[in-house]
Amino acid sequence: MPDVAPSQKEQSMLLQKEMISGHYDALARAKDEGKKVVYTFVPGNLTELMRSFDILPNLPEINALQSGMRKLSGGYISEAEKHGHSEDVCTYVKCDIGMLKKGNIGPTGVKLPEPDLLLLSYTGCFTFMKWFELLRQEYDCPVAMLHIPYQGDGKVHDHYRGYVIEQLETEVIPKLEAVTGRAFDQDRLRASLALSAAAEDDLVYVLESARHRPSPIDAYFGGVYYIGPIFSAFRGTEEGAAYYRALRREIDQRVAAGQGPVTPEGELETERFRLVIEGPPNWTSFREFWKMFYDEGAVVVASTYTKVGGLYDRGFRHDPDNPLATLADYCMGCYTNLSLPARVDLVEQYVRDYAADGFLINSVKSCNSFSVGQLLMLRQLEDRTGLPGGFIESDLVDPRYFSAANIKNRIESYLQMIEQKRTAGPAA
Amino acid sequence: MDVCVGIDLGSTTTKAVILDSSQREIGRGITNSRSNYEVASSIAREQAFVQARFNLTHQALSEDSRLADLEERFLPVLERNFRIQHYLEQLQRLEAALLQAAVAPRHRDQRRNIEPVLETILAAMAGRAPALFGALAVRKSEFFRDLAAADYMQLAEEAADPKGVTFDTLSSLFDQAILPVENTGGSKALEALIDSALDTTLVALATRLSNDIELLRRAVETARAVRIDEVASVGTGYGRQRLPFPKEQIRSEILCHGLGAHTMFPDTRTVLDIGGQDTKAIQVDERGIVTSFQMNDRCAAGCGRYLGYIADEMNLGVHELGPLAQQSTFHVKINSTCTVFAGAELRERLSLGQRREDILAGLHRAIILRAMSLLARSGGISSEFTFTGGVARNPAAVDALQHLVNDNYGEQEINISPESIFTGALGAALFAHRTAREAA
Amino acid sequence: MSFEAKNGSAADRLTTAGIDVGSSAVKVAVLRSANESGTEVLALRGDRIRRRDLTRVIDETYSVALDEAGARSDDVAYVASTGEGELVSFRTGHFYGMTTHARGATFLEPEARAVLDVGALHARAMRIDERSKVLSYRMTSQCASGSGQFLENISRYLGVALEEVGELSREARRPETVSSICAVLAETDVINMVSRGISTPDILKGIHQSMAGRYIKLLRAVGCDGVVLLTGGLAADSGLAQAMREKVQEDELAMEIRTHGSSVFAGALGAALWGAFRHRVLERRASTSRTTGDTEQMEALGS
Amino acid sequence: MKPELEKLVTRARTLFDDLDLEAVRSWKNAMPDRKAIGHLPVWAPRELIWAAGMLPVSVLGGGDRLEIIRGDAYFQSYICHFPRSTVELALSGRLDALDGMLFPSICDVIRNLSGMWQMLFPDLYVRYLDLPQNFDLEVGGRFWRHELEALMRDLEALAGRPISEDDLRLSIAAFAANRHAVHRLYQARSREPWLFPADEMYIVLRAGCVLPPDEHTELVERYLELAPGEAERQRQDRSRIVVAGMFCEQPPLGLLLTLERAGCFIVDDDLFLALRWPEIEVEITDPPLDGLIEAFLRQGALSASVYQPDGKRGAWLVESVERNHAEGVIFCAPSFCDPALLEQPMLVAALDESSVPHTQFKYSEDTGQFAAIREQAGTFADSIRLWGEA
Ligand SMILES: Nc1ncnc2c1ncn2[C@@H]1O[C@H](COP(=O)(O)OP(=O)(O)O)[C@@H](O)[C@H]1O
Ligand SMILES: Nc1ncnc2c1ncn2[C@@H]1O[C@H](COP(=O)(O)OP(=O)(O)O)[C@@H](O)[C@H]1O
Ligand code: SF4
Ligand code: SF4
Ligand code: SF4
Repeated sequence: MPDVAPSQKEQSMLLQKEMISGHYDALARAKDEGKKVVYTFVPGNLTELMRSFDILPNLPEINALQSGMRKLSGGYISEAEKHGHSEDVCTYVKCDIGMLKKGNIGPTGVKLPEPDLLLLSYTGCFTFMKWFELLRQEYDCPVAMLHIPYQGDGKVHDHYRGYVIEQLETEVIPKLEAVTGRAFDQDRLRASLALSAAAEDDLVYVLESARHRPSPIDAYFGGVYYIGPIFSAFRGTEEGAAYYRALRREIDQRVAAGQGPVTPEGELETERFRLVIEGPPNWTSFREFWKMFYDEGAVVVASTYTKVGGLYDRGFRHDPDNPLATLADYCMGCYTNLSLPARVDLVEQYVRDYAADGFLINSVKSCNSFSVGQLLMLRQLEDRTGLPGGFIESDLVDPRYFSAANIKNRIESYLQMIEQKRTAGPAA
Repeated sequence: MDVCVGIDLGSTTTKAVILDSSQREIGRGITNSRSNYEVASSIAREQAFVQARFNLTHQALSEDSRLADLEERFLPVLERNFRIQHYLEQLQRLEAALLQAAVAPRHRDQRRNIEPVLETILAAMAGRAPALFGALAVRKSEFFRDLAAADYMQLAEEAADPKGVTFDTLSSLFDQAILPVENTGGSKALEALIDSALDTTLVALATRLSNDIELLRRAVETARAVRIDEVASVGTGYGRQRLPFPKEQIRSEILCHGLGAHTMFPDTRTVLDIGGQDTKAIQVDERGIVTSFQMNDRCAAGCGRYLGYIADEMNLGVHELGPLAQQSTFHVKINSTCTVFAGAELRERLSLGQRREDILAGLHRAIILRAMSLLARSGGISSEFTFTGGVARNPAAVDALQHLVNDNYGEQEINISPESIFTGALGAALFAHRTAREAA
Repeated sequence: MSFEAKNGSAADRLTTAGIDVGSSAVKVAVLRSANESGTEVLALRGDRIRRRDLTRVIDETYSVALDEAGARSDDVAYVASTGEGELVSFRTGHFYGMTTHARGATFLEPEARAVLDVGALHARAMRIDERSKVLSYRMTSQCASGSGQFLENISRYLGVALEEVGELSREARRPETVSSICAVLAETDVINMVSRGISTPDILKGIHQSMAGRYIKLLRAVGCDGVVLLTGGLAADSGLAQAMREKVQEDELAMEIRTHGSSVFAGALGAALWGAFRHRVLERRASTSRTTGDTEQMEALGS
Repeated sequence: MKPELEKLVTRARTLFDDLDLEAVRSWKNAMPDRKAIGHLPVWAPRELIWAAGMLPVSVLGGGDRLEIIRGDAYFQSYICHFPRSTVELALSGRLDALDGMLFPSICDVIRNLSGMWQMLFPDLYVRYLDLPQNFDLEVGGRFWRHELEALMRDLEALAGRPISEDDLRLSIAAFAANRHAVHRLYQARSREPWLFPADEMYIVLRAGCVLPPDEHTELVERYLELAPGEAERQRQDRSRIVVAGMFCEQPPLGLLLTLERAGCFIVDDDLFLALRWPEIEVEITDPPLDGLIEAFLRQGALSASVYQPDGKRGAWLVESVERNHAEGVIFCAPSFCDPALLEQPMLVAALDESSVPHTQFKYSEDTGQFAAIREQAGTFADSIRLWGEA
């Protein structure tokens, strides 16, 4: 959103942009500089551990969403489908494979290096597993598999933690050592974890600023920018920590000035609706999608998508004192690893904490992990909060599944419904 | 007098409702014109205004005690004459359009043969018109397209010659010609037709009503002279994005359907609306305010168009489908999810010797099953339950719904109004009324 | 097409018929094939079903085709059905649609290495070899978006005859993109366009482009390059072919889209050709030894 | 059909058509306090349930015989059909005979379904069963032991009695015998597929989902004896194919019939993995639980839901083609089934490498129109037969 924001805002945005392009440049140079590259996923990523080995992470999901925003995903997806990938499956996978088939040029236009290792820390979704099985076939490189038990009954049991730690010790760390030729350095890991915790504090502060009226941030459309660094390659880095410090300062200023969130068309003047959103956004028409909200004065005050790469606002922080156990807990605590009842609880809590007027579910075709059960969530939340729920359907990066007219119609109807309810006053 | 107008631009039909200042409905109109939203709205609106005129006339006559007993003899005849003339006028336009279509180069060889065939068919159609609108006639449809198509196709099949002017040629000419006919209107033509219908009627009744005829004429003319002022209008429906209305005069169709249903049946809590291309399940509170909704709008399967398609396939009017399906005795499960494939499945099953009525019943059930899912998705069914939209006019759909509702939610009455196709338009008119009141 | 002797020597002069029963039209081909000297097309006949009784349409079309071929039904050695051919009660055997379209395509266009068959409800892309073997295929199913029926609805809506669609589309200047190609919902899209004053050619072209994109995708999905023959009813739509050629050029694909005057009959032709092939195989077998396996094969392949 | 076989097939058919689980109800009613535990595909430790004196019931959806009314309300159109019919079955009371429900981890659908179950049926015993994806006997083994022991404790509590080592040993043996019988049937069919029509064999096997293991073993063995006695089951010239992708949502019977009518013989498939997996013998060890744990970690026939450390799925499929002298593979997966569809490209690559012809299409359990499938399967069979030798 570089074209719009006032100066303070611009600073963190610019900073983020710089960091990201810097990272892609580093990836491009990696092979020349003898650095190792590991592909891994956002939910349950072990960035601190990788960084402690001086490994550069590359995140296919981020590449896919970037391709979506840059309108390249459609072509990539057809490319993958041409190679026999089904129309029905997750479009992140197809976008990634299509990009690979078309030369593996990353979002900033530089070629991505091949992986030295695929770190399959597969949290919250089975597709990840197949995704890297597919990539292994393409790259013929080693895979480190980290099985993260699902919180089926809403709890993290001790033996889950033990299991993850053992896998870190016997599967992940040895493979990282083998790839880099270095020994595991626990102190470096600890230092990095401490930086994570600081950034996490600041991030939570920023997300929670949405409790103000008007909310100084949009916790969904804006939120996806705020989580960028910490969900990708920058958790546990100095750069990352600095970014969140700067962001926090900016938000403080907005709060002090009583300002609303910044949109691509400038600051939102009047906050008419406060919403909680569950589900990922659509990337191919991100701006258009967002506009449907801010045009009506709707601000998202909390979202679950901004918790897929780590759920921090319920108290979890990376703990330098228990390095492996904290990584295990982090992985198991990511949003899509929560049981469905726990997800309902969380959204309900958000609705209350952030004094929302309603909640909306964006159900994406790609992602069974998110989508299965959302209609029951809707019912349960309506019952529990007494607020109207909205339901729209789109996809992550498949432009064929964004029907602007339909979605707009639904959003408008939904907001008019909140409005109608509000103007009619309390039930007679 | 001041009136408010609501227009529901549906996907298959456009409806207009006019309310007077005390929220009484005084006119409504419907058209299946779909060429253009502007035209469709104005046709529906014009029809509604014509009806409003008839209503005002009716009112004037019944208020005058001297005329009260004439009204019964006079008004229906007037209306019938109006309709016949309207129909004949449309037939003329159809004929012109057909002859023009026949000029196309691909008919070059046959053109000289086509023209007389068309003329014969149209003459026969015109001959049938009075019967079509006779006092006791049951018409297949309110739309010119359907009425004309039924006669035309039948006559065309008789007139067709596989070696000369084929049925194929004749039917494709009709497809082409019908469009301009149903897509014109919105002029003052209808008002003029009323005049001429009035003359015809008065002439016809002159001998029988000789004494009162002047009285009658004056009363009618007074009623026709009443100024009707449209003070507010609201549009809704599928096409509302493109409605010829400014944004503030547009309401979501969900809200309009909720409010409309609430007005028709004040205790409504759940509304099912099955229209031409979408199905909506709406929950409303005791004030008619929508609390939750679900809609199905990506794929035409399971909506009114589906039935329209099937009716076309079977050469029937949509009106006839339901009654036919009600005669079913055997449960057929329809597999196709796609509207178009359902047409193919229908043919396939017919050719395998299954009975029409059984297949039809299966198709109706298939639609209602989809609606049931949507209802379940929107929060189930609470009493009272109201069924609206064009498909609510279809008795087999209603039966299937009743059956499934009872099975799944316990015995429950379903509110159905024969006028429920106007629910959305009514809701829109009510919103218009509010706007007018707020402005005042 | 004139022929002197009606019953030549049965062994090498063989009259066979192919009946392609589609969901919107019945197509019949009558062939005479001679072992060495190639095959001669005696008659090609098609009729739209148009809500009429299907068995009647089949019977009529077949008998008109026989008349045209100057043949009697007894002269026909093998009646091969394809498509929904179960309804052809007098068939000798049945062949699957892709098998027949592939065969028909190589007959009409020997260089064809891929076939795109678009009919009333379906579209399928096949990659074939020079022996008409289907190497891979993709088809649409369950959803009639972008099919012939879709185009038919649109053209009816626009008030143009199907036969005019192609030509009009090629007159387009500023094609308008359509978002939905649901055979039913697209009507609404078209209403929008009409009400926005978009011209008929521009609408049709937009639709053709959208269909072309879809079909090219199907073709790419089967990995085809080289000559593609369009078959099925939509092969008669020059606007679609044109849009596909443009798409091929735009995407710089190694495909060449061709049509043939008799493309619509590819299925019927293919069936008749396979009929001749089977008839010879079976006769040869009958004259040597008969085993259960052979009748079974006939069965499995045929009915 | 001879009366004896007819009787057997009728019985299997009745069990297959029995959406209300009457068979389970009557098993429960035969003795006081009997309980039954349902589990979803692909695989569950049925041995433990049986050892606790409870009946393991494999819930495989509602097929094409169930009208979905409430089930659809919970699932968007792009989710496979299986959970809809399963929810429908449950909400309509048809699964009331089950005293608990296990959700093995095979995909995100079933995973989230376990949470839906917790919310929809708060009083029922519901457990998500995370299968280990780490196959190290120590690491994965320890986790698996924890999970199975926890499950055992739950089952004991439900059954109201402890599971003794002997119970477990007997149960393991009963299922081993059942797997053995099922295996022999597969082998016999692979040798002479015309003797075992696909739809008939399907229902005979499917009976194992609701019958006690011994009873089902007997049924399968009897079928194995009787089916070859049918005189009209003659060798036919059809293409021998392996079907892959049907491991979870089940195809309608009409689909299996269609494949055969279009000129194919199915000689191997991945239906009923619950009855066949792990293919590796479960050894009777001391303590017996060890055998179960190890067998899983060294699994044989693999499903797409389990991580493949060394990408053997393709190789396994090629091997099945060779072992069964198949001429081609049909991937026939449920629409929107992520595990099956995501791995298809890997399998295709392996087949291409070995020049095995293949084709693919999708179905859903309530697919009712087979025209397109017949077309595709027929064309595939034609092309194998007409040009196969060349
Ligand atoms: N008299 C009737 N009998 C049966 N069905 C009817 C009748 N009139 C309309 N319909 C059905 O209603 C549908 C149109 O419903 P409507 O509510 O007007 O839809 P929309 O608002 O989307 O245009 C038609 O497709 C047709 O199936
Ligand atoms: N001249 C034409 N231009 C465009 N489309 C045509 C033309 N002739 C036929 N069609 C289309 O072809 C379709 C029929 O194709 P066909 O292959 O015969 O289908 P099927 O075999 O399914 O009946 C019809 O739906 C029609 O839309
Ligand atoms: S299914 Fe969902 S969580 Fe899994 S890879 Fe796709 S988008 Fe990510
Ligand atoms: S399935 Fe049929 S009705 Fe649905 S989108 Fe496709 S063509 Fe349209
Ligand atoms: S059919 Fe596939 S996606 Fe659906 S529940 Fe089964 S394994 Fe999961």
